[in-house]
Amino acid sequence: MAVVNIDRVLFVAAVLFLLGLTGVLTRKNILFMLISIEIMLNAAGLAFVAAGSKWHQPDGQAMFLFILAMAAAEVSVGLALVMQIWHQHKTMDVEDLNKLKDE
Amino acid sequence: MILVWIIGLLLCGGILCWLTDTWKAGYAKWIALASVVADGLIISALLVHFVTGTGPQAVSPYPAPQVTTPSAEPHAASPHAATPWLIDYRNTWIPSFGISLRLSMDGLSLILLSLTIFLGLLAVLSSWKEISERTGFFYFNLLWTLAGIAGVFLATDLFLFYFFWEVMLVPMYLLILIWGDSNRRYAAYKFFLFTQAGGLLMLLAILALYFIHGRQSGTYTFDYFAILQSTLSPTAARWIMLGFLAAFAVKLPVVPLHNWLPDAHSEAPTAGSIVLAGLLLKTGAYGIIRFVLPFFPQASTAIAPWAMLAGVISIVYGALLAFAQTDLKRLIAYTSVSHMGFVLLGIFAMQETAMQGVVIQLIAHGISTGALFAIAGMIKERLHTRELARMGGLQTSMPAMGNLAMVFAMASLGLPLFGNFIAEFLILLGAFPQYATLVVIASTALVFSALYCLRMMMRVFFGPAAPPTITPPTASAQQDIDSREWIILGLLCVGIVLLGLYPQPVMDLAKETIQQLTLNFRI
Amino acid sequence: MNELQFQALLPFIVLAAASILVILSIAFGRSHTFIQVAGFGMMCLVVLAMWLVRDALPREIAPLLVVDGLGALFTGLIIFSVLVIGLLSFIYFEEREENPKEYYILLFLATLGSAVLTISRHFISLFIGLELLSVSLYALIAYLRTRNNAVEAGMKYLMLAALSSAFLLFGMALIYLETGSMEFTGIARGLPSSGTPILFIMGMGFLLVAIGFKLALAPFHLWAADVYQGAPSPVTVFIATVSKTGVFAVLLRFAQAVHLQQYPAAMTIVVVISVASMIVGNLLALQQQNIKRLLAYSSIAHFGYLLVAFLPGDAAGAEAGFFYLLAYSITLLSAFGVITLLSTRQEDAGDLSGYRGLFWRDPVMGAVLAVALLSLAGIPLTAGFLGKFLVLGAGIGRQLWVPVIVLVLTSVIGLYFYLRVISTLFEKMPPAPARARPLHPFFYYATYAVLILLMGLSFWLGTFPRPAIREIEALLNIRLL
Amino acid sequence: MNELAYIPALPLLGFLVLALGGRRMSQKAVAITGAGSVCAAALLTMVLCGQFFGSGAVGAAAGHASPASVHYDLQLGQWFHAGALSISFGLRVDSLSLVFMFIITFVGALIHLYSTAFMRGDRDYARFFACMNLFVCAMLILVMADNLVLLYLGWEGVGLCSYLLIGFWYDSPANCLAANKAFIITRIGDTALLIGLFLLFKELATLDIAAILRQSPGHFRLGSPVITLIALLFLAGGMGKSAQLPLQTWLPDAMAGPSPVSALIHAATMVTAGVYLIARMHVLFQLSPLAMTVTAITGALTLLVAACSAMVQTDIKRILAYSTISQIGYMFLALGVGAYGAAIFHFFTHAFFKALLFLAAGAVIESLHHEHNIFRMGGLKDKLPVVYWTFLAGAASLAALPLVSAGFYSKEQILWYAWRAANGGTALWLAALAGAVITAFYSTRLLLVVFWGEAKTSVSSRPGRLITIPLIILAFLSLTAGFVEWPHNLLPVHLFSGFLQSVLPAPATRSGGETIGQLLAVMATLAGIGVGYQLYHRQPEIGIITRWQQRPLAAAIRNFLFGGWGFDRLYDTLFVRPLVSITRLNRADIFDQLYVAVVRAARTGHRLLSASQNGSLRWYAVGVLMGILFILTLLL
Repeated sequence: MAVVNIDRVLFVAAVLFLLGLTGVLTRKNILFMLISIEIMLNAAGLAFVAAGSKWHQPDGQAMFLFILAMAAAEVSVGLALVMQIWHQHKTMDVEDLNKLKDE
Repeated sequence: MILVWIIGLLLCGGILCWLTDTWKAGYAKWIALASVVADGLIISALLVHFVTGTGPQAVSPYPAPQVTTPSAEPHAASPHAATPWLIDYRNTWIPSFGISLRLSMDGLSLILLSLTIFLGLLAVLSSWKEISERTGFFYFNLLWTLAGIAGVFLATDLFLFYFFWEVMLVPMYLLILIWGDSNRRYAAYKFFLFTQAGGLLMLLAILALYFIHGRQSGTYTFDYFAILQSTLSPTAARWIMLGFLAAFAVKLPVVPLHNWLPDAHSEAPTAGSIVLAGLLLKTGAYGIIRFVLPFFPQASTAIAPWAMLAGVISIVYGALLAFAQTDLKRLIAYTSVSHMGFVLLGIFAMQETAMQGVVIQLIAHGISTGALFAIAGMIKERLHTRELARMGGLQTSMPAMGNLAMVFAMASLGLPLFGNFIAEFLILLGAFPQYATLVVIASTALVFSALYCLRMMMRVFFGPAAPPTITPPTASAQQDIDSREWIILGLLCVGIVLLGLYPQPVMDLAKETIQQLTLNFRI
Repeated sequence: MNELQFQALLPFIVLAAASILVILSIAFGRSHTFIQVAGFGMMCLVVLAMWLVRDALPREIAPLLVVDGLGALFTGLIIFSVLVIGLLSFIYFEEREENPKEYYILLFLATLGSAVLTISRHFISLFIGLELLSVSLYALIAYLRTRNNAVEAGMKYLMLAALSSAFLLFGMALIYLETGSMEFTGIARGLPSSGTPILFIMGMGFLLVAIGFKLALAPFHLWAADVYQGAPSPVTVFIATVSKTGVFAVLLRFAQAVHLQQYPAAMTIVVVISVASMIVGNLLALQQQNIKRLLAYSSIAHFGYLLVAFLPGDAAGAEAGFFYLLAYSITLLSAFGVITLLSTRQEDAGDLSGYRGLFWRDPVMGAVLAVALLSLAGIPLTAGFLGKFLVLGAGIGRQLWVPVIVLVLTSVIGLYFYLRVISTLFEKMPPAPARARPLHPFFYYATYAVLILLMGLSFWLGTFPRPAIREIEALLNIRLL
Repeated sequence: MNELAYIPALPLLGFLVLALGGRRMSQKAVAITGAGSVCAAALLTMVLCGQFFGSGAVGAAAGHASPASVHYDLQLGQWFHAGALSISFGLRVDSLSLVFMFIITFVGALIHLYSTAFMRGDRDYARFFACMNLFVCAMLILVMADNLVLLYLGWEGVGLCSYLLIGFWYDSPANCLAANKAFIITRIGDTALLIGLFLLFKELATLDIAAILRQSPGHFRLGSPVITLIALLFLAGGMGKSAQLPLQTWLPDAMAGPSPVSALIHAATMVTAGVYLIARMHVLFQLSPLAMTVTAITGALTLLVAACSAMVQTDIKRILAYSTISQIGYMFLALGVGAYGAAIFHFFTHAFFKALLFLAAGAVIESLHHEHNIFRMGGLKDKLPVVYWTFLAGAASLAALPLVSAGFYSKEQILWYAWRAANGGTALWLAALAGAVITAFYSTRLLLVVFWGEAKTSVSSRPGRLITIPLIILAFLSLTAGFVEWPHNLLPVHLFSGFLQSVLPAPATRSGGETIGQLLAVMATLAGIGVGYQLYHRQPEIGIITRWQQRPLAAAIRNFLFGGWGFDRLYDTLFVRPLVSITRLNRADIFDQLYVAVVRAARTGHRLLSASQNGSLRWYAVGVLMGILFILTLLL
């Protein structure tokens, strides 16, 4: 297999990660926030893969699988909550979720 | 073992009070009285034994293989010389940290212990009628406070000392919080926060000492007598001493750390005020005598002038504020600030005569101020006020109380015949040779104390009675003190006069300790 | 995997089995009570298992897990907490007219996750444990969908937790990238002897971020109050005790493995975080009127204190840390127990005004809560005092003056709001609101009994800690070198 | 020699009985206990005197006995000892103490008898006698103490009693204020005395009087600053108690107390405690010429100032109060010039006639239903003959009427010493002389205005026998008491000085000019009397006074003198007002602000942080990010 330059991959991962982060910070819609978080997780996964290939170990890929699984679980719960929110507040805007705060 | 009994009795008594009260009201006070009296008997037995009896058989509490470090630390000297310790009890507690359950008693502790029980008894008596609701819990707190104080006077394991030091706070806090006066919450917070802040700093100091000693000797222990042997670098000594002083200065209290005192004293119920003024303040002084001076001779000699200055400031400042107060209990509270200033002055004079004076002052102040608070409480029961403006002319309606109040007022302005005079005289006399100026300033307090005491007497007992529009004349407002109050005040009166006419036994009891102490400070 | 290792893992397997058992019993339509009892039984089994395998320790289940004294200790604490929480949960959920059964699945899963954390010695196991914990927590927090903004709380926790785990993963990736190993010990080995590479440091930073988030340390504490308030009381106390215990355990193990204390940079971070947490937590709680939020803030501060014990990274530190956690858990359990008992169907008993004169209305609960608060404030006779004492000792032993001094000063501030609550308890009694007689007297009084037990335990630890400390020391010494 | 102990013990017993059981005893019983105890003490003292004379003190009078002073010692036991300090309850009686004891118990007994009638029907009859007894006890301790601490005990004790008795009728605030004033001003002096004690102890390491007197000549250089300081501090103590300039302001107000109190405490005994102290400690003063001079000057000034004020007072008791101050001034003058014997002699006579005057004044006031203003009296000569004649005797003695009055002998001696003693001088002498004139003048004025002229107020009651008998006894004594000591150029009778010489050295004198001095003194007295007679009796000339009253300057002077030279106002503005206002300002305790500030800071911190908990998820995310950036910056 062709040797990929680790740094580049890492760079890509970092870019992805930051993109996701900005997404989380900028979007108001809960769904999009969830998606951005997925992106971040995948970025991390990518980094793992890169690292694994750097050391010629399977661990990186293994970790990636775990990440996928976990992301799936997370999103499922997340979506359930989103539905609840939609039922109760009829909105997707996080800014409406501020019943809980200091007086 | 008997020492454990003394404390245990109070603790158990307290719990009993609480439990019995839940199903049979009215028993609590009797149980409280019983347990205090029982303690009183034990103590008086001890007193008889050690004062009149064969005299102190010294038990040497020092670790068997004596490490006499040939160091600049003088207190490593003569531990084998006639030790002042009368009783020593030790038992393991948390060996893994070198924490042992160790109680030792020397003359000083014995004196203060007897004071504790004496005032405790009067505190119980004086709240006999005053406390009508939740009596059980009240006496529980009262007895536990007493137990904590007794523990503080006996503990010779630093951890144990701190433990008791804190144990006496919470019940006291509750006493103020629950049975206090109108502004009780504020007062209770203030009291707790001030003392706790000081206490935590002391905890730091204790731990630091623990580790330093451990590093030196290899054995990590909180034992007082072991740590007494360790040598500190000057800087370390200074900081650690400041840690201890922080706690004790707050308790004493020293201006400007005194602000908790007026509020706490004036808001607390009578018993609370008596215990606060009579006993809690003493723990501060005791701490300095027992720990600060022996642990840090150099450091404390270095700080002595400043400490004495602080003492003098407290004396004058407290007196001036007392003069200005319009609230009877606040007035008395500020007099405590002034009187405890004398204690600080005397302690740091580091001189036998002055130190003897300090011991007397601790007791005398406990009695006289306690009595004044008791009287203030009786007045409050009758007139339902603490405001001087709403009193006056009480001598007509209650001459007996008036005369007794006069006695204690005179005592607290340092008239001869009363213990306070002996104390202040000895303190000033002892401190005079080195610190003439400070003493001269302090002596002005004699005039100031006359100012506030006479003002108090005039406003409360003399002059025309307050017009009924201000204080509605009730039936209770007219009656003179009853037999119970007679007992309380009478006992105090006898005590203070005895102390004034025949202080020698007390001084002899404290002698050993004090000489041991001043040994380190021979100039 | 030989059977010795299997033995060593037995408790955890039982724990896993517990949730499966619950699933099955739901499938067979068993009652809430049955599930409760079964769960209780399972937890007892776990304890039993731990007792049985105590000689098999320490065992390494390469490469993911290692079951040693530290793990056993923390797992024990976790199980203990869960036992109490399970009991609390029963009346809480039963009286909330929800369908409570699935709750236990999640509860036990979360517990498993936290337990796995305590024995993990590998990034993967760490990750699995952590996510097992978090994902079930998302659901647990939002479990009572319709009551006091549970969903909002759940959502907030989910978002932020996911965010933090993203950082965690990225950090792990970076470390892996640098060291070529995901085992804690391997990481230490994989490092170049001279100088620490930048990526590794960054990875460390990200890791700390995630840990800090889980432990709700400043500046990652913002979620805590809202989640504590929104979550059902039993879940809140679960977050406060169980999850944090697990995370702290893994932090401890990780630090010991990679000798974290050797990196001054990392240490400065920890110091800063702990100092910040103490200050922020105590100040935030200062005038808080909602007791759940107040406890949230106080927990921020308390984990700040805990870090002081973590800083030295020596045996004394670990010991102090564990004891502190123990005391803290006991205290919080009793406090939240009272809250649970006082909660009404409509909402949790959050507002302080509801506690006015509690001591006179219901002396037992009043006393329990008061003692709990005193213990949090670190007043002698209570476990909290000894915990604080040990922590201070650990700190001073290493001359960590800055955090120690801050600890002292902030705990004076802290004292203020604990006293505020206590004085509320002792206020003159208003006309007591008539409380509906308990639906399930047995569980109700069982809870009562447990609360009293906890109070007694707190006193016992505070006055005669000798046996406990001996045990802790013994267990902490059971480790692979 | 155990009777010694009983002398103070008896009044003490009386006090205890009255204090504990007084309110349940009948007035008769109270009177018997109160007066009886003191009378018994008086008898004991007489016995003691007898023994004393027997034991050859009089032999000393003839001059051939050894100067080693005759004295009785009695140790009642240890009081307390700490370190180097050791204090015992020790009594030591020598001729000096004996003189004082005699006056205290004897005059005290008479006054007690008087009071039994005078105070009859008072609500607090028992309390009165309790305090009186306590006073006698304390005063006896003061003069019998063999160490300074015990002396100080008595010293403060008498202060206490004076406070209690001035404020005896406590329901009027004025009385309480007067009492407080008296106590506090004397306390200032006491404090000085105490500091003196400390200093002395620092120097000599003992507070035993005999030891001090023995050691100090060896220990201190003549006129060394230390000894001067000590002497001045003692002097200050004396000033406070004996109402000398500048601490004299309390005595006139002290007249708020019942007349017997004024007679016993504020005329005969307590106010002379200062005299006793200085005489007792004369060795220290001898060592410090400066202190001596200061004492003399103080005395001279005081006697003038007070005498001038006495001239214009209208309240009968205030007149007597000022005259007391001035007479004690004479004693201080004598002490200052080293004529200790003369000072004590004057104290001796003064005790009789001033007590007499006060008691008589009390009788007058009583019978004119509490009228104090002399200008509303008058014409009592025939209505109260006994009071009049006794008062006449007293006044004559006060004015030092030559030869026939005791006052003459004592005062003449002082005048002469002031002029001729080694450290006396013309200035002092002239001052004393002027004082004599004024004294004579105001005594005449007092007598004439009160007893002559026509009646202005009707007499309500006549004094009973219990009141008149003490008056008569005292009157007799105040005429004859002087005969024990004659000017040596007239008669070689020196019983008194002989009696004292064993304790108090006679001053070195420059001989000559006795006769001149005596003549001048006599003339001074007669002049004063004459002027008084002119102004206040010869009816037409009474106009002079009124005409003076019109003159603004004269009026101003008169008011100035009337107000006691404005000392009260001065102190009020200098000390009292500032103190009060400062304390009022700081009533709320400035230091509280410190902690208020801390609390406020914490609250602010809480508010700021609490603002960050705004419930917005995105904000929280930003928070997390901030944290991360922060950490990374820390790392990199």
